[in-house]
Amino acid sequence: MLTEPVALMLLLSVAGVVLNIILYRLQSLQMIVSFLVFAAMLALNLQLYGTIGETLVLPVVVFGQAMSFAVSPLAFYFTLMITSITLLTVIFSLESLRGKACTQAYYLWLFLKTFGMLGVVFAADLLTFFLLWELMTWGTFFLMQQTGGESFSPAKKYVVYAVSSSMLLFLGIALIHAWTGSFSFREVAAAFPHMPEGMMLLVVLLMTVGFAVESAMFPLHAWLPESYASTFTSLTSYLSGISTRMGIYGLILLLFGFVGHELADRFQLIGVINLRYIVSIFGALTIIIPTFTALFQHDAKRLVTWHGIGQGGYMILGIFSANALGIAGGIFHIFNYMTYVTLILFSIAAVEYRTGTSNLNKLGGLIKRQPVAFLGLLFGIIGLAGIPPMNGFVSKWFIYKALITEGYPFLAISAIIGTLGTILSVYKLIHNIFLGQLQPEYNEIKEVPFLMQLPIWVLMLAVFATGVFPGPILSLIAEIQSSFGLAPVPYTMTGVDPAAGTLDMLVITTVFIGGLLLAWIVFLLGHKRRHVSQYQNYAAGHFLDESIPYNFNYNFYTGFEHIFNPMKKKVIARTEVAVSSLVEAAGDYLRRIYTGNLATYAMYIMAALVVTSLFLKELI
Amino acid sequence: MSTVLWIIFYPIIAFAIGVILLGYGRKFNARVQRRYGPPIQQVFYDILKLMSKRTNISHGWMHDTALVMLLGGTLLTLYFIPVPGFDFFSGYGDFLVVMYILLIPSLGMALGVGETANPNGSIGISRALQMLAGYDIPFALTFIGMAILAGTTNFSEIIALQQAEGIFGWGLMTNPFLGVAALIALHGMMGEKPFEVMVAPHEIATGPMTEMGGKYLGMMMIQHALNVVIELTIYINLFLGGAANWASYLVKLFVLMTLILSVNALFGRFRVDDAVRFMWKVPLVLAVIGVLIIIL
Amino acid sequence: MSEKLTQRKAWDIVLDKLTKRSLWMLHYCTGCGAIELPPTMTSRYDMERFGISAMVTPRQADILLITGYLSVKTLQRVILTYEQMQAPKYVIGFGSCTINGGMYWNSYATIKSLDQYLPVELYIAGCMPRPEAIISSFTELIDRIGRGEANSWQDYYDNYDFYKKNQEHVFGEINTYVDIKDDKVKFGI
Amino acid sequence: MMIPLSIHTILNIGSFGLLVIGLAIIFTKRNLITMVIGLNVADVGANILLVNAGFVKDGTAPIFTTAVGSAQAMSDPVPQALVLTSIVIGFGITALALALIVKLYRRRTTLDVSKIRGLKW
Amino acid sequence: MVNPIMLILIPLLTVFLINLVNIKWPKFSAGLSFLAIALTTGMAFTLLPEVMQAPIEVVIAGTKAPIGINLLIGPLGLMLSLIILVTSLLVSMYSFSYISDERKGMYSGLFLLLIVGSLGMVMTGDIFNLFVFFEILCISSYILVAYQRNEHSLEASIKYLLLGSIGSLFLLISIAILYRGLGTLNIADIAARVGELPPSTRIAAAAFFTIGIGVEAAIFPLNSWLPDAHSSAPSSISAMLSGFVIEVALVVLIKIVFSLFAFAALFWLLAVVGVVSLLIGEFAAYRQENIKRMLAYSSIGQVGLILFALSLGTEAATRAAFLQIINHAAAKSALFLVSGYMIIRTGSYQIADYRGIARRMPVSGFVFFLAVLSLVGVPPLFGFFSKFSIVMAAVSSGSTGATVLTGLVLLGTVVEAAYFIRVLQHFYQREPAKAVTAARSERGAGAESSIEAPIAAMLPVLAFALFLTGGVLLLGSITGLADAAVQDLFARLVSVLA
Repeated sequence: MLTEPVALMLLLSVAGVVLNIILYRLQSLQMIVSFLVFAAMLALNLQLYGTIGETLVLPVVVFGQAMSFAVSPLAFYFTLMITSITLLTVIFSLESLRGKACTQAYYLWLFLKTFGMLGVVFAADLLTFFLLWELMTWGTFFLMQQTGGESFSPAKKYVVYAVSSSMLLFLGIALIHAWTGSFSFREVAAAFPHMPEGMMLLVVLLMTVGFAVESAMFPLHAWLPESYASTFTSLTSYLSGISTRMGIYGLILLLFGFVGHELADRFQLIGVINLRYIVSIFGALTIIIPTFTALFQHDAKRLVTWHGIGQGGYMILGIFSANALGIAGGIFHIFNYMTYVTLILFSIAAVEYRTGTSNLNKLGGLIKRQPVAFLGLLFGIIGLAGIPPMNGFVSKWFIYKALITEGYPFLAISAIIGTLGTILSVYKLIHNIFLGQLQPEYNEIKEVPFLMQLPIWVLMLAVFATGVFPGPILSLIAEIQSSFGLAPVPYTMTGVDPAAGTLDMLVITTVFIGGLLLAWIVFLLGHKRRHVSQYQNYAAGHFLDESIPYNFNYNFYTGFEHIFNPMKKKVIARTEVAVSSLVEAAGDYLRRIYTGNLATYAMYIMAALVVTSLFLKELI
Repeated sequence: MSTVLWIIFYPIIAFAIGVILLGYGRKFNARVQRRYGPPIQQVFYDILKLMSKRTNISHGWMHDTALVMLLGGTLLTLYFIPVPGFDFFSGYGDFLVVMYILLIPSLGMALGVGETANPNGSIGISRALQMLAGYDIPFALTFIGMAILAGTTNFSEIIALQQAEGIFGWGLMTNPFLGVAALIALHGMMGEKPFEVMVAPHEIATGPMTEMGGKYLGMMMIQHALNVVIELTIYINLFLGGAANWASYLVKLFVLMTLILSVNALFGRFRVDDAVRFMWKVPLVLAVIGVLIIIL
Repeated sequence: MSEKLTQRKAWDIVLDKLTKRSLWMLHYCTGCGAIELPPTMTSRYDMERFGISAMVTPRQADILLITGYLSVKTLQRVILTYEQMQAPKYVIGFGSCTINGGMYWNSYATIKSLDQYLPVELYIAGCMPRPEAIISSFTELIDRIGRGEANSWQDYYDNYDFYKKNQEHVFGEINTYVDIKDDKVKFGI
Repeated sequence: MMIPLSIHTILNIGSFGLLVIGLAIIFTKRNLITMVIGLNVADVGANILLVNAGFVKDGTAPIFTTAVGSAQAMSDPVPQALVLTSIVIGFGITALALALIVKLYRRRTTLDVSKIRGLKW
Repeated sequence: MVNPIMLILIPLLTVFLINLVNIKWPKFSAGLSFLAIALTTGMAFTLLPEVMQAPIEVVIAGTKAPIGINLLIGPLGLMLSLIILVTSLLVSMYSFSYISDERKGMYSGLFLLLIVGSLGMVMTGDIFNLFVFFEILCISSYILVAYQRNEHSLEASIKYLLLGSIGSLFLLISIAILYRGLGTLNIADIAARVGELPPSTRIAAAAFFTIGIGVEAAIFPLNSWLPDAHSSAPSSISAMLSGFVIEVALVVLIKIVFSLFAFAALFWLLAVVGVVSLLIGEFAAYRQENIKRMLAYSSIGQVGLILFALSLGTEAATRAAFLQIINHAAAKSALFLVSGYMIIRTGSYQIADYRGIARRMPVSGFVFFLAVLSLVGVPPLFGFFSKFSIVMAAVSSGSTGATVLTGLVLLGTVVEAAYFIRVLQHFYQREPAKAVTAARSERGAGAESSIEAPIAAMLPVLAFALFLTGGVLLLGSITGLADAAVQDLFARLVSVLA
């Protein structure tokens, strides 16, 4: 039993934790061991495909429930992402974190977090799921504060959000257990429709909100940007690439695994407005508001993390669209998002590795010094913005198409608005880092070492290849859909079946390449060109040199700031402040009960006596 | 065989039409200002001159690549929009695809301009992108509205549906709100006054084109010529019933161009935030009304 | 000059015939003469008839129109601007000031003859010249291009040392980040 | 009308009275020593209540001597034993309290509980 | 076969012995008390298999119940005894180095008396004996709270003493009422005949009893002495007081309520009061700057949680409450013990002065971290399982009220996590506080050197930490014991009076 890939993967991640504790002081050994273990896990993960449908029951019985794990297509899909992205993160960190202080615990928490995520994904009963879910969220918390100092306060914010969400899930799971008498997914799913309507709604609400916090759905997203942006950039990519998406995993599980579409539509409020639609509206807000917030960020990492929130909205829109294409798009978008956001953040990390900053107002012109990072970022942002031929476009197209087919024009337009906002902010990102004038202090920097380039190249390939040939991933998604009893997406190797829609990425890419060739010929028709210094530049006759900052990147979208500034009410931030001051005030007032005056204390005792007697007398 | 011939010659035909349209635009403008104006083929001379410049400067490889991306992306878009006699690719990518491949040229240009390291260029791009967000939202909403109305996102099918019912089947007739909204958005998309703040020669030295000279500017002008055709054709396909033959296609092109030029000739320039506000107030509200009419 | 004229290939001749119809002008308004340009552009004289239109950056321009006297300081800018233009490019001296200093002949701060510093294709005499004169000079330029004679810009590449010496004589060394001699080799001028 | 007052009733009333008085002292007085006295008074009340629980009317001392007949006629001895323990405990607590008060008084020079509020909230 | 009475007798006799030894060789008193506790602990463990079979009844002075005084040690009593003994064993080990002044003998004696009182309370089958042991427990803890003899500890001790005495008084009144009505002191006997009492008498007895013992069990609003006493006592004593004393009182209260006063209304009252107590404790702790006060308020919260679980009155909830008692004993003791040396090293109680301390006291910091996570309920630590089972049991009880209260409990957990994490992050900050930089251990000098507590003090703390992490592996046997204790408790519950 222990030779099954599932068991081996879980064991390996635990072994990683243990090994890292043992090797706490030996950083280089830690690195090598972690790399080897994660590589082994990826290899095992590939074998996992053959074992889909098998279950593993551990001999550990807690509260009458043996901890059980199962390999479903969805689990395979997620573990594939988890292990591959973790391996890439480790490879990237090998170089980027070498010799940095306070990284002893880095791999430790990475393993713990990976263990938690794998466990959550494999879990076949709610108890295992919740236990590992908790472990995972705490793993996230520890990963967030690897850089110390400034990362502590946002990490604390995360804990408050995460613990709140866990508690909601906890209550939901407890209620499910109380009403169905079981933890096992299968039995719960079977018994779920027989719960009373009100209880069902309560459970669904509790769990949806719980998962919404973890997937950073508006308006519960405020914990994410700061906390992700203040840790190491390689971790920012890991966290926003896959960690946030565990919330989406939970939502998929809840919606398709337990509730099912028919049931979800039963919660009608007014006409078409059912629970699904309400969640979708929040999904749409999740797209628009964070995306436009990202527009005005001055830090590359923070900008990308805001997009991390926004992209989650697409997944929610897709998954909740009740359309085979849309669901497939939503699930596919998780993978795509992971590839390109990791790519973007690795590129930013490469820049940060050399320049030591990710402040968008201080960089510029690095394309001449770090072309690989530039290419990585370019591929990444094309994916993020959802422009063909990168993979982000394919999944977004599925979602738009599904929303239009289902007749939700306003959800569809919000998805498109999000895309436009994304284009604006990613252009700012690439422009302020790589384009414009090179700052004199970065004149001498070099491209990052090969080990850091490798993940960037791999991800570039992935972003492009899955964009042109989405078929292999879509086949997996079709399996996932079938496993939940949904209609599978009608896919072909390069797009969708013509009966369901018009998309053939291979043709588009071929025509695009043809167009590029034609344009290249036109370009060659002209005379030679000469690369000139950046200081040979039009400045209305002014002589430029190094001492003159001749760059436009501060307040890049001034016009929009004029439009949006009056709208920035900071409702969420103010609510957070209000809640925290409420807790503080409550604490302050409640502790005044303990006045320090003995006479008052004595009165409390007397009062308690009287109240107890009266209460007992009245109620007996 | 004719397919191959079309594929080879279609860009050239479209380019010729674009050049004529642009020249017509300049002539039209001159006549409004009571000038004689340049010859109608003037744009062709300009492009030829720019392409034949003896020296060219570039600020780096992205600057070069950008132009290729700009023109290549435009050619890609061109192929995916059906015109009479040419409808080979619309079965592989619907107008959702077109909407996004339309962004490739913008992105390419933005990247290249960024590398020229000229603040005027960056400001121009910043404005262009803000304008993009301004006009594309109402435009996309009209797209979606038409798609829901037609029950398909495929260009050819939409054209076929409109043509089936004659002039009263045109999108502009069946849903005038969407048609008008899209027309205003189209105006912004063409970058004509009052929405030409991204170029604004008098304040930011033609913005994106500041550092573009010689063949770089030439390629941008070629792209511009093609783009005019693309944008007008999209509108024709969605709202003016497509075109059954080349004659009606050309008539529609010139009528639409004239409409836009007449507005262009009369206006000054909006500031970018005003332009965006306008776009989000008038056409967007019209589009929302149009969509509400469709879904309710 | 006539040598080069005969060297034109057939393709070049055709090209010259066509491209002469498109001349973009960057007018450097240093003196009072600039006031004559608006009438030249607008409906009375309408220079766009000839395909001539005003441009704002040197990258796009073919003609550098110097409208008036040049002080030592503005000359530096003019040279920078000129070097940023793409060949073929034509300098037109506008008014007496560019020819011999005009009314500023005695000034310590202006230069007298523009062709010491830049290769001037045409001068327009007068203080100041009327739009008719400007149009006339433009048509002359167009004709010359058509004939393949407007090759003054090559002189700057050929005799760069001469111009450089005169420039440095006036204001010392400036850095325009343009290497004319290398350009000559690179672009084969 | 005369109410026949048995010793039992008097003790009962007395014990409750002492309890109430003692508690009233504790709850109303601010002086620590007074509060300890109140505690003692209440303690006495509780003790009397307890010892009174073993009251047998006309009972004898619970000592098996030859003169006595049945055990039923004796007072219940258990409460008396309990009260002894209780008194000892009360004594201990009082002594401890007073010792602590002395120590505290040396440091704070006050016995007013509303002023001894070094620890609060 | 060990006579259970030895569990009480050995420590009690050692107290006298220590007082004798202390005259000549004060050094040995601590060792002596440690040995006594170790011996007792060993004996308690040997009793385990037997008690699991059937409760042992010990007859004292040759008279059988209901007339004679007896000890009744069932699984419940033994489980609590084990908690008491193991905790005190580790704490006494910690005290070797922690209590370094010349009054060691007195400390050790009182320490043992505290244990005697607690053990007696859980083992006795006689309600007046309960009172006597209760008083032993109280008096020894009053003195121990005042042990440091400074202003704060004296004040705390006085407050504790007066409030505790009022509680004892009420307890005595309750006993008197019961004895008047039934003429017996044996709990089992009373339980059998409690129906004979008129309802008003029963209510009075219940009210006085609940309030009386509630003072020691730190039920809101009777817990006003707790933050003062727990924060002013020596840390080792705080660990004991928080670790098991409150819980012992609480379990005894619930035991008596189960046997004698099983009113549904009382259960509900206690459940609500438990949740209120939890919320007040957590919210008040949120605003504390003094580390020991914060831990004390957290104890109020935890006790509220335990009370809530106990008064739900279902077997699952009670079992969960026992698990939580175990978790709290280990975690809170560890926290108090760790903070004890932090206070010694930095000379400050303020959390602000501990910034970056975990880098100079790594083991302490790590244990603090584990204990905090266990209290908050993070898997795979022990606390997760106890909290999990409480919530599961509460929700499974099926009533809407319990579910709502569970929601409030979970809210309390969020607040708890928030303030504990704040402290933890403070410990792990990069830039140390002035007090931390200035701190010196008795061994080495220098700002960079470790100022970790001595090994003798760290071993027990590590043992607690080990239990919190490895306790999960023992979960099966612990649950088994807890199950037996639940059966023991529920055997006393005849029927709940609606």
